[in-house]
Amino acid sequence: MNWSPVYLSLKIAFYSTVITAFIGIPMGWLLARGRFIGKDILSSIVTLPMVLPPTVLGYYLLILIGRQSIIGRWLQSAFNINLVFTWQGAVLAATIVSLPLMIRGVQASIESVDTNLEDVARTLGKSEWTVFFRITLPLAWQGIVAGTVLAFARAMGEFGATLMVAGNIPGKTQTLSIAIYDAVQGGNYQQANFLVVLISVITIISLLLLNKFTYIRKW
Amino acid sequence: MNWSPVYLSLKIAFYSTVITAFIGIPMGWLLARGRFIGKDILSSIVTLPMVLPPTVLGYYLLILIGRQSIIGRWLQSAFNINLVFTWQGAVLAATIVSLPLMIRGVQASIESVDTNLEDVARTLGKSEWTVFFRITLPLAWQGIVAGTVLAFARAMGEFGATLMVAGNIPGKTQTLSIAIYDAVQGGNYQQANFLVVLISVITIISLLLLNKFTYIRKW
Amino acid sequence: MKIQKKLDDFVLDKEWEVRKGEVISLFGPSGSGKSLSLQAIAGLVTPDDGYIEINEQLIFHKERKICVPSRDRGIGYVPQNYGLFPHMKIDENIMFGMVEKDKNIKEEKMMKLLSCVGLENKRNKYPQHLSGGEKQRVAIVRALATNPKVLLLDEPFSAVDIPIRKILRNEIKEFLTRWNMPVVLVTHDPEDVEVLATEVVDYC
Amino acid sequence: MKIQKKLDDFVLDKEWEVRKGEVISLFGPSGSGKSLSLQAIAGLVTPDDGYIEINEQLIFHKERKICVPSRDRGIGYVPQNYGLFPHMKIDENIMFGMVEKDKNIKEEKMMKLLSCVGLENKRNKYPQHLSGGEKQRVAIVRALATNPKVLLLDEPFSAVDIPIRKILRNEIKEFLTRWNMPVVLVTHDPEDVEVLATEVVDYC
Amino acid sequence: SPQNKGKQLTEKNELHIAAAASLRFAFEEIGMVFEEETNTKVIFQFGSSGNLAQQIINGAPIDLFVAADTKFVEDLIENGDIIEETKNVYAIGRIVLAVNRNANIEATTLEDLLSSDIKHIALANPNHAPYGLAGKEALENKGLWDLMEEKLVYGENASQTMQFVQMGNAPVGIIPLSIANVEEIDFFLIDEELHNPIEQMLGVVSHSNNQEFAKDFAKFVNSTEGRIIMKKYGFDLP
Ligand SMILES: Nc1ncnc2c1ncn2[C@@H]1O[C@H](COP(=O)(O)OP(=O)(O)OP(=O)(O)O)[C@@H](O)[C@H]1O
Ligand SMILES: Nc1ncnc2c1ncn2[C@@H]1O[C@H](COP(=O)(O)OP(=O)(O)OP(=O)(O)O)[C@@H](O)[C@H]1O
Ligand code: MOO
Ligand SMILES: [Mg+2]
Ligand SMILES: [Mg+2]
Repeated sequence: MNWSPVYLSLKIAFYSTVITAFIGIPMGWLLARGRFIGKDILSSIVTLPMVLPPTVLGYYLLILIGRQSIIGRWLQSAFNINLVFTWQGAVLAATIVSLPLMIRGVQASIESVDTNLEDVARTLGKSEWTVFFRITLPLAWQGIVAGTVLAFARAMGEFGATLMVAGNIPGKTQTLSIAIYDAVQGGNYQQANFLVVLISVITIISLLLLNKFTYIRKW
Repeated sequence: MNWSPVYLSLKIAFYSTVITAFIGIPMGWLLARGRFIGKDILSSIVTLPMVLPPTVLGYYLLILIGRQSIIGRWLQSAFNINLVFTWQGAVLAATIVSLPLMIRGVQASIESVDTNLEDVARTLGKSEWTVFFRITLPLAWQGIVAGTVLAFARAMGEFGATLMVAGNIPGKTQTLSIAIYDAVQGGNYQQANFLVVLISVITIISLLLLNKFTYIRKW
Repeated sequence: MKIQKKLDDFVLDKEWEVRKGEVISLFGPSGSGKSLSLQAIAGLVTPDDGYIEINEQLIFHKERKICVPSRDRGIGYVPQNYGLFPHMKIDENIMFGMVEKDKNIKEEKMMKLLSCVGLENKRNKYPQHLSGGEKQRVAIVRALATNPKVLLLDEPFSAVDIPIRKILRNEIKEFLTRWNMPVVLVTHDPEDVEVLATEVVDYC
Repeated sequence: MKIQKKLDDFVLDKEWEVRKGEVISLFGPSGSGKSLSLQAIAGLVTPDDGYIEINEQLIFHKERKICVPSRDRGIGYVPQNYGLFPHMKIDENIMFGMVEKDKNIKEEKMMKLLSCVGLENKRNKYPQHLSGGEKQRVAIVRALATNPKVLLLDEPFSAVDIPIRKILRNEIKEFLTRWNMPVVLVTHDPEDVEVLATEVVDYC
Repeated sequence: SPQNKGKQLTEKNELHIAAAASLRFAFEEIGMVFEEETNTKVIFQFGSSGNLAQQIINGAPIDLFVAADTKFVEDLIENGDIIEETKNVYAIGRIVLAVNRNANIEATTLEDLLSSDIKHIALANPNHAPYGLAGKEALENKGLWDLMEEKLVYGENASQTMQFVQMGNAPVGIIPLSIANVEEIDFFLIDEELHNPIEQMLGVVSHSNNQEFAKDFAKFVNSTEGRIIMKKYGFDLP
């Protein structure tokens, strides 16, 4: 049995989740607590990748970062970076697809934090920074964990956009999802069965753990 | 320009959303209000299709309803129904993929309905049935609409599972998502551009409408 | 009646009676099981033991395995915060529970009840546009519209300011004497007890 | 001080003063802008006009465009429902706002404050395990731990039962006289005003 | 009964053809002519031959299978999914080295692919696309396979492989001659001695209820008219 799609998917999902958290937590906070014009529109834009078909996202990415696009050419000539057909491209696709889940999760959980508590921390002499890291973040913890897990799962399973942007290179961009598709296409049901059972077990265990975990951590 | 993928996707998403609503609303209610053993586990199972890769779902469907499976053979011999590689198969795939969104949406919005109001309706002589349709449902309305729209969008965009279960038959199972993939494969960028722009515009408009709509309808 | 109910970390065990024209007051601090008692009478929670009897009719009896469902108990229940349906207008709220089939008869009855509490002109409003006192009156009238055998009021004044409380208290007092119906009143305000109750059950 | 604030459907326009040893009470019905006034003083909302001065120092002045941020105002604020941080133990709550650098000094100060209110043995508890009165005392002590120039109390008794209210009221009275600090107290209970206030601002 | 299988799946006047991706351009033209002459409707589904074979095994509503090799059709015959009498080698394909015109790459032979300027080489997945297998054989015969494997990008089928080169995301690739003639691509024939002949076989699906119609189309491909078109797209004919 070939394990490389499993490792690869884990790697891609890991990187994309880290990036997603770095973008998603501030964005979620902004949408929950920020007051600015165009918030409604930003909120809609952020939801877009959740409702657009993955192949549409893949197509956008392809014409945005592809060899013949301006960005793609610039990346190529300035940094010698080519995202198409690389695992970094798969990370990009997974990040875009899972970002809305993260942002929505963070937003909802920050919105559920009592602003009174943040206000009190301010009157106790704390900066916005401290308020965020000592009050808001710890109190929104559960929702953020849930959002992260969902984003990770979504990244693990990404198929359509990845297939278009990163292709199907065994050991390089052939993620679990794509490997299963590939195995079925080639009539290799043994490999398909192996991967499908494996990912199902992993997913079920993570879901059950998540349930337990979010129940334990409450005050 | 070939519009048939658009019609087809709308048709598939429509049917799948109707089925999703019929299953999802009772299930959401059960998870929100029901008290039974195994609720935790049911809740996890229901989330599964949201976190499993679409190709895994496609694979399960294939071995469940395919011609070589017991169910598939029975459907074939008893009713002469073949789901694999038909638009009905695409509806099935879209339904399974979008069901968790519907159930979660309904569950959350029913949970947010004050149980006191339901209790009062009971003391006013109403049956559980009436309580649900006259109190719970109208009060959970917004969340249910939002869940339905998300489920519809998810069904519209389904790619991985559909590709595996329903294939890529123009006019029959070639949905928008798959048509874009196919057009790009064939180097037919004109068709790809047309479809991508069309679906983007439709999606953005629906999102903005949804935002407006859910703001208007509150008491 | 006699109720026993065990919850996770709470045990309720009370026994008392109420008769026509009486206003019995369940008085005690927060968390002492007052609301729980009303919910048990209304059939919204099932006691672990004991019995509940209305007009000589058993509606709950543990040993005899009697448990009439909430909708058939004929009990008027006004929960904390009134429980008006926010998506129905005042008239719809009131007519919701009526058993009469004829639309006109229902309308007529509804208008009579509304005029009793001086709210005829609010019939087309939604609950959110009423003041606390108005909401309360609508909630009571809605319960009465089903011709209940007993009226349960859960902390009717807890959501309103102290000055307004006094006014509402007197209003309700007058109202209750007019209707002459057994009433169970839950409160943790001693003044409520003093002004309204004919009898007190202590939940301390 | 003088505050003007326009909200969607509400205009606040008040002017008053408070001095050391005084307990000024903002008294009025729900929605009259009492909490809003406190929030303006604490720097949590920005008034549309007017000024706020503490100890001869302007912390807000519309025309002169002065608006000191909340964290530099030196104001002790105890919101409705106390606002204790649920994820911190009592001692962590109290030490959270202290400016002292040294851990030991902070601990010492915290213990002194806790013993002032007789809660030394609760230092390792989480707020949810305290009673309403205990929570209130912790919230006040937490505000005092930052050595504020004025203490703002928003409806300190609204969440507790009437019998317990009386006890807490007396407790706080004693406490405030001991500390001798200007206090602004928001309430809609006339009894609070009677027992505690040295001066009243009417928000009716 | 096999005759009954999939009865309501395809309508009588609609022909469903599963065709190898390498036939995309040729069959789109043939299909148009055929539709005009017979006043019918032909619906093509293009994919890798292996992928299409899997779909037929799973009961996809397909009347005619037009593969890019003989193996997949023979396998299906053995499986009972294709009617043995209808099998027919209708064309022989060629592979080319395709180079994107804007990629600034000088490559005309397979050896040129060793250049370090070339980061990606597109090849149809040899596991289920016969043209990919032919490309693999050619590279192996030249002793280049092991050196190149790192650079290979697998297309799902022949036409996606072409698209990788066309868009320039892979500057070069090995693709069928039949779909190489597009604006963005320069192409160079690969010696046919380097790989097994790409004999392409078609066959009527046994669970089809449109078998006569399917045979008509197969006949048309082998007709003079069909052969002219096939030739135009670079197929050798048997
Ligand atoms: N569904 C439930 N499950 C477990 N415990 C409950 C439930 N409902 C109420 N309780 C507990 O039962 C006890 C009595 O609650 P109840 O609501 O009857 O108090 P109460 O006397 O009405 O107080 P209050 O004045 O706050 O309304 C409380 O300790 C409460 O936490
Ligand atoms: N952020 C806000 N935006 C708009 N209106 C607000 C906001 N906060 C408060 N209000 C309104 O301002 C008015 C004054 O509110 P405030 O909370 O100061 O009342 P209060 O006197 O403290 O009443 P209570 O006794 O109910 O606490 C109310 O009408 C309230 O609805
Ligand atoms: O079956 Mo193909 O034409 O090699 O993709
Ligand atoms: Mg209660
Ligand atoms: Mg207030």
